[in-house]
Amino acid sequence: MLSLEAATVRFGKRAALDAVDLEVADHRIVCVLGPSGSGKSTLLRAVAGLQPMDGGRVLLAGQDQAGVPVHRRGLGLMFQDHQLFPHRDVGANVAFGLRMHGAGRAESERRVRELLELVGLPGAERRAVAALSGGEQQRVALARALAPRPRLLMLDEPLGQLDRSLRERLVVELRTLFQELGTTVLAVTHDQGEAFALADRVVVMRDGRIAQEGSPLDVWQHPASAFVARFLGFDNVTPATVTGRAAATAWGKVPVPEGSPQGEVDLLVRPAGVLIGAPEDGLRCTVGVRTFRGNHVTVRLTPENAPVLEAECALRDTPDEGAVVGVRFDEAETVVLAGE
Amino acid sequence: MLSLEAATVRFGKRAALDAVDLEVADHRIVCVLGPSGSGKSTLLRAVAGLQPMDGGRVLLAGQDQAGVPVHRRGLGLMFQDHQLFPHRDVGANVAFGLRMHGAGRAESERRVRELLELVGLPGAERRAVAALSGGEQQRVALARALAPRPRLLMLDEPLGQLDRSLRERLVVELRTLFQELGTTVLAVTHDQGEAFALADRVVVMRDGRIAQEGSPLDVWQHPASAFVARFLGFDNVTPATVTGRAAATAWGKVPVPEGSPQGEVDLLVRPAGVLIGAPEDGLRCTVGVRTFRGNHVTVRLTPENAPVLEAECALRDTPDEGAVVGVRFDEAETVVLAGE
Amino acid sequence: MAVPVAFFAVFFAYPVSAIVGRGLKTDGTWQFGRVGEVLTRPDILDVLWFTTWQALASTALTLLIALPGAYVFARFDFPGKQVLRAVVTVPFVLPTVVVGTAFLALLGRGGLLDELWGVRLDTTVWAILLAHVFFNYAVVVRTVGGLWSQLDPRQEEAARVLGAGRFAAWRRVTLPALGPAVAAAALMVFLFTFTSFGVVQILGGPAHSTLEVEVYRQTALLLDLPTAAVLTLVQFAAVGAILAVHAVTVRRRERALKLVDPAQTSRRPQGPGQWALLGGVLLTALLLILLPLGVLVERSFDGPGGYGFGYYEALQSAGGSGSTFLVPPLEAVGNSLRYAFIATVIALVVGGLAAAALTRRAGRLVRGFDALLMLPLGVSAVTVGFGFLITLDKPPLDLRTSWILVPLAQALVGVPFVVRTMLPVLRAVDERLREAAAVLGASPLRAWREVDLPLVRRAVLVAAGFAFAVSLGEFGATVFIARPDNPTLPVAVARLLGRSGELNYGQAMALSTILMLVCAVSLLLLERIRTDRSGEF
Amino acid sequence: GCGGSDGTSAGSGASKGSGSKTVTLVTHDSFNASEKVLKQFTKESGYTVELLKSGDAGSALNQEILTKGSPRGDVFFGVDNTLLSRALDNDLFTAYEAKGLDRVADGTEQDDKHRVTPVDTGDICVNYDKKYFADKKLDPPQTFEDLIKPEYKNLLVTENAASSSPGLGFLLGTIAAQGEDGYQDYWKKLKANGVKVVDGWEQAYHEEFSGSAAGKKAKADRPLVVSYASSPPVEVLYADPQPKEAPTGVSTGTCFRQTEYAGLLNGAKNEAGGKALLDFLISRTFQEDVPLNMFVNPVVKDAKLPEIFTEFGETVDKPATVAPEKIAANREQWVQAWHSIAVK
Ligand SMILES: Nc1ncnc2c1ncn2[C@@H]1O[C@H](COP(=O)(O)OP(=O)(O)OP(=O)(O)O)[C@@H](O)[C@H]1O
Ligand SMILES: Nc1ncnc2c1ncn2[C@@H]1O[C@H](COP(=O)(O)OP(=O)(O)OP(=O)(O)O)[C@@H](O)[C@H]1O
Ligand SMILES: Cc1ncc(C[n+]2csc(CCO)c2C)c(N)n1
Ligand SMILES: [Mg+2]
Ligand SMILES: [Mg+2]
Repeated sequence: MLSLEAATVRFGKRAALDAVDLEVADHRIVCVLGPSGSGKSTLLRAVAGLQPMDGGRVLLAGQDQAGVPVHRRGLGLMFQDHQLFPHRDVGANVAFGLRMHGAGRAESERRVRELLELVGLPGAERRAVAALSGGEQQRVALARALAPRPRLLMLDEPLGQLDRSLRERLVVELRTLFQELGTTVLAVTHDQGEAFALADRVVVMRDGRIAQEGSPLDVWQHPASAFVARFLGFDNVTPATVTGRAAATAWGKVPVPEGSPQGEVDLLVRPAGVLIGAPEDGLRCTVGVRTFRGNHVTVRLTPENAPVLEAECALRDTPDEGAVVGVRFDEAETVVLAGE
Repeated sequence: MLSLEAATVRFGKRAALDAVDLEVADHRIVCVLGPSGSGKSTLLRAVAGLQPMDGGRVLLAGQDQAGVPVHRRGLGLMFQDHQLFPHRDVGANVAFGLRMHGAGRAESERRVRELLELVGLPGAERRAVAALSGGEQQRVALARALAPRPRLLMLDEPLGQLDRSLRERLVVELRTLFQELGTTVLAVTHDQGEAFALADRVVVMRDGRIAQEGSPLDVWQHPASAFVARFLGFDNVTPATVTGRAAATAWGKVPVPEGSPQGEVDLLVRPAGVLIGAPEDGLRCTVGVRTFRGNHVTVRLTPENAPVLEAECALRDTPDEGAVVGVRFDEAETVVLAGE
Repeated sequence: MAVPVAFFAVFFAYPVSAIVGRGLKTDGTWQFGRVGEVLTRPDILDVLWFTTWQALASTALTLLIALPGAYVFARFDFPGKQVLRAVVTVPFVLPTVVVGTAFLALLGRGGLLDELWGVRLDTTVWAILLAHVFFNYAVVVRTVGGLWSQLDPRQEEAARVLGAGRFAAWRRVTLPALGPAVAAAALMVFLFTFTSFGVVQILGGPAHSTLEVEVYRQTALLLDLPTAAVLTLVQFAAVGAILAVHAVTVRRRERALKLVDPAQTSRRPQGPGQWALLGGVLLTALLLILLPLGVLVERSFDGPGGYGFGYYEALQSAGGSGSTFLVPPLEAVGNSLRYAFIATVIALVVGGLAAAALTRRAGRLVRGFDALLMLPLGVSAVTVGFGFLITLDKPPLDLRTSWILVPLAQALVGVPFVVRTMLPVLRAVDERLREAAAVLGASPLRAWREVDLPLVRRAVLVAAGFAFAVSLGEFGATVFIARPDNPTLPVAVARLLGRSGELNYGQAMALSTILMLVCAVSLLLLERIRTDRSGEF
Repeated sequence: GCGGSDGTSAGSGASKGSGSKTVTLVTHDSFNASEKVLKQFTKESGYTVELLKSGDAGSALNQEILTKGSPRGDVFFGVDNTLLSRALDNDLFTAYEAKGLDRVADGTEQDDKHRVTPVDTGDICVNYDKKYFADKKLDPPQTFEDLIKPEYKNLLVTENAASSSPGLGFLLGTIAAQGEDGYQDYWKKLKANGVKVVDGWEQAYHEEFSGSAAGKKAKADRPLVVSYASSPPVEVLYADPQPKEAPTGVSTGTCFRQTEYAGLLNGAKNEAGGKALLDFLISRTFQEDVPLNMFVNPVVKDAKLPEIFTEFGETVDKPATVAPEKIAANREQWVQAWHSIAVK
């Protein structure tokens, strides 16, 4: 469906997109992740033709899109800041794309009703967009982008302002919808749960480049670099020297899975792989801040003369703050990261 | 610091705030949660004096604020859609509140530099706000709201557009900052992790009313109603009849903790409390969609003749899709909900 | 862009340069020496100085008085708002002689101030300044108010929660956003007052004179084209300088703004402060605009036998007198409306195209064109009229005796209005909205129609209102060209005033009242025109 | 069409070839004639008159000068003796001796080549408010000399000679009466006696002159104004009900005579029609129509004045005049000198 070849966009000296190559197959849902300012929105804008490129090509269904005006590319884009039309009511905003594609009045009214129901705003057709809450505006923007059923739909943080339960419902329904329609989707999100729930593939961006690309499970289980690991929220990353099945780190010897790369590398220990036991049993640490995370608790552990460790444990196993504990590592939860 | 007495705001017939009573003690950090459109932003706007109230009172430090103009209330508000000043560059946006409070040029330059560093945008002073990415704009808005160090700071989804690692760092730093300064904070968020990490207390809103209020742990462990439970993302909620230590539900008998309310109630079983075993061992279920959630996997289990169950298990314990398993329930993870 | 350029080339640049060229060229050689000669005449320097400073003072005073009005009209709802907005525009169409009358009645001998405090302002500069405010109040209220009502009030709220008081928030957040509109309004007011003619003569007395008067005298009375040409060039230079200042200040301020639906931003005033502001603005409008207009209305009813419709009846019978002097007033209304309608359409088409082109393009050439569009406001009607005579004399453009010249000349004044009221709004439209339309399948033209047009709808209506009012009230060019059998209302008023006799004067007042009514009603109807609001499905 | 709703004005005069049945009369804004009289002309000559009014007298003439050689019409009417030289120097007109030219009053013919034909005469004179002088038991002034007497201090209002035609006329009158050497002195005295100068006739008459209906409403306080000799009968004509006596009078010793001329334009498309029109302009039918339409006097001796003129108007016996060439040569200089005395 979509392929980018060495797509480059520069603002002044800085490159917001730096020779990005990307392939998105038909009917796939691809999520773009990356820190704030890494070029995610710029990527979508470049594909849409809204952002002139300083180099490279955008191909849609094999066709070079250079010179094809935005409205002829047959794609949809939901903007990060919505950009609802202030002078139109909710219904007219959603119906806009349908009108542009020559839909009839009855047809378009029906679609608008359906879509507003989908996003949880049934009957909101005649409301003024300025009188909507932030999340309601986001949902109208989503409905507007969905309405014309573009072959390639790009969503820039489509659910960012919604609460978890609504978001989870929408993720499921959108996935079903996209599968039904065979829509190809390129979605920016900063919510990893969303990315995992929605995406067939994820693309992690860093400073205008693609840092890693793969299936969600893949990326999660095998972050390609310390950057990706840290970005995914893993803080237990440390330089290590791997020899065979063991890695020498600041936390002592850590077992690593079979077949891990050898030598000077970065090592990741997932919090779930930090096992808390008796003080005499392993690396001695003092228990620091405990953060309650819904189902689990993460605990900050401070070893002597080594970087802080983060551990995850069930509510009832949580050690007391200030207690001294011993830490061992679970080989299954350690990952040797290919160097940067 | 802040108290609301029967605060009411109506838009047309609908009440966006419906006789809300709320107390926020000095130096506390309170997070407001609630579905989209439940009145969170309206609450903040009413406190700030931006939204005329149809009833009730707002008191700050015991003083009724009726008739006190916005800029004399000594509070700060970060808007959900930022509202950066397009005519000013980043530095001037952040410095605005300082200038309004008569800070000198050197002093204000120093603070701006500090704050931009805090939000991860060092040296961005002279950039135009229109040339910032969405998350960068949000961070500038946050810095702008922090700059004048108001006694009561209200933040409307302050970190919603940021990626997880940045958000986690900021949550920690903001908490430290607020503790240092003794700022009272009222923050809207839809991210539960953020609420739990940041808040001393959380307030869950529903349709303009407060559905539950309490410490994060409290709310999580004892949701007050099926609504709150569902809102927090728990889907295993079912009507039940409690007799002694057991509840009769569609899933069969479920053990409940000691001292649970008796009679016709709603019952919540947390996913972690759904224990998967051999098929002959408990409620027979078929394994459905498995969703990878980073550290864990949630599994949808379909019993015969009963609502779907959600279970959470570790990656290596996850059953295969389509397998038939037996389910038991962990008493410690069930909660009897007081009726609506 | 081609249409407006052609329009201006043919109907402005060519005629004006021809007449100026004729003045400066003797026997085929340019006589630039004339410039120095005229410019060293002390009386001309006096006139130049007076013209400039009174225009600056008038502009400042108008802004001072009218900006609160713009705020009130943009942000408050109150009964009669639409009617009042139409009424404050009425002065715009009135012949200056008639306005002079009204102002003398208030500021002169036996006027309100004279009776109350024994103060007479006629023949002082104050009378001139106040009359200029009277004329141009609506320019500021409408051009600035149009944008103001679409500004997102949350911007100001953001400033308030950061500790800015009401005024500080306005000055630091709203004013910069309004900057281009304020500058546009100020520019127009400046140009009008810089070229003010009748007001200065009547209220200031013969001792006060503007460049415009000199140009008129030299051209129309003395046919001293060389002097007139130099003076026209001087006007050009002054106007050009102002345009340059305008361009520089505005360019720095133009930013995409978050525009909102104006229906969402206005509400009833709240609290004593806002009520006081509303009261103050209404009182100002009452004293400054309604009262002078009221004098005219009063006089139109004040017949020899007490109050009544005597003069209006006389107007009717005048139609049957069988002279070429008067036509029935209804016919004059019809003529005026027809001319004004055509002129408005021309101005909207030419100005709209120009504004659209100017929004999207930048560069020196475009900026130069932008400035050229404003020049008609700074050039005497006589210059343009005489220019027409010597240029539009060959087929297919032998339009010298054609009625179309009237709306063409009027449109020339209307176009700057259209451009200046539309541009600030168009330039404030966030490009991303157009992008949103494009990704939803709208071609650039369609996006303009669907996004820009609804957002500038207000500005277009304001512009159309002004173009219409200007045409309705235009006298300087119309009187040259209008056929005697179809005079417009101002021409008919002037004819009546040119005669002694009570009935003539009374009828002139009655006709002026009709003119005001026609203007107010037209503007009200115009405001009722609503392009699609909620959008067709 | 929009503007030209009736058939007669559908096209432009210039586009009509000779042999056309339309003759275009270019004139100024104050021109007026009865429809009946114009129809009469059509009946007699077969030509329809198309009118083209273009501004006040000065600008109408100047427009003709600018379009010299390719005129917009056939006949121009409305050049007066203060402007005549300019028209003649610019070679605007073709000589034509209109039929019946022998009947015009003596001294009105100014061009022996007959390039222009006199059509009407009018007098610019000081008017006075009868009631004021009756109340004050004061005789109204009659001559230029009277106006500088102390009993008439602060009573006179006149117009700007630089831009207003009666203002210029009055100045020329004082020059004729006081001489080119004496008029400056005279104006200094007039100024010392409180003459007020306003910009235009409308303002002087309607705002400052206590004798006019409008002036009364405006609480005007000047009982003397520079206006026309025909103003009093007009006051009567346009009053309802008609008074028995005119409210204002004319100081017959302060008059300056204006004569208005018409001429056949050089390059006229319809010369024959133009000639017929010139003949018609001094015919009795037209001449007797002149007073009630333009409020000036016919120029031919055999035209009868309407009753309202004879009854309420006053005849001016010895009006002041200045030769057109002299006016043309000195006008600007006179006006400038006047301006620095009377206005500054
Ligand atoms: N100006 C307004 N006019 C009419 N209704 C409004 C207005 N502002 C908000 N509302 C309505 O009031 C309700 C509460 O809005 P509010 O903005 O407080 O929601 P919220 O809790 O902040 O939601 P979100 O999480 O989506 O931002 C919503 O249903 C919204 O549509
Ligand atoms: N118009 C512009 N001019 C200059 N720099 C820009 C412009 N637009 C974006 N940038 C810069 O380019 C970089 C990438 O921006 P982009 O909007 O693509 O980020 P993003 O990945 O979408 O971030 P976020 O998650 O914060 O929205 C940022 O550093 C931003 O500041
Ligand atoms: C000082 C001043 N005088 C007159 C007008 C009225 N007016 C509005 S548009 C226009 C030009 C029409 O040719 C005129 C004269 C004004 N606004 N300002
Ligand atoms: Mg972005
Ligand atoms: Mg909100």
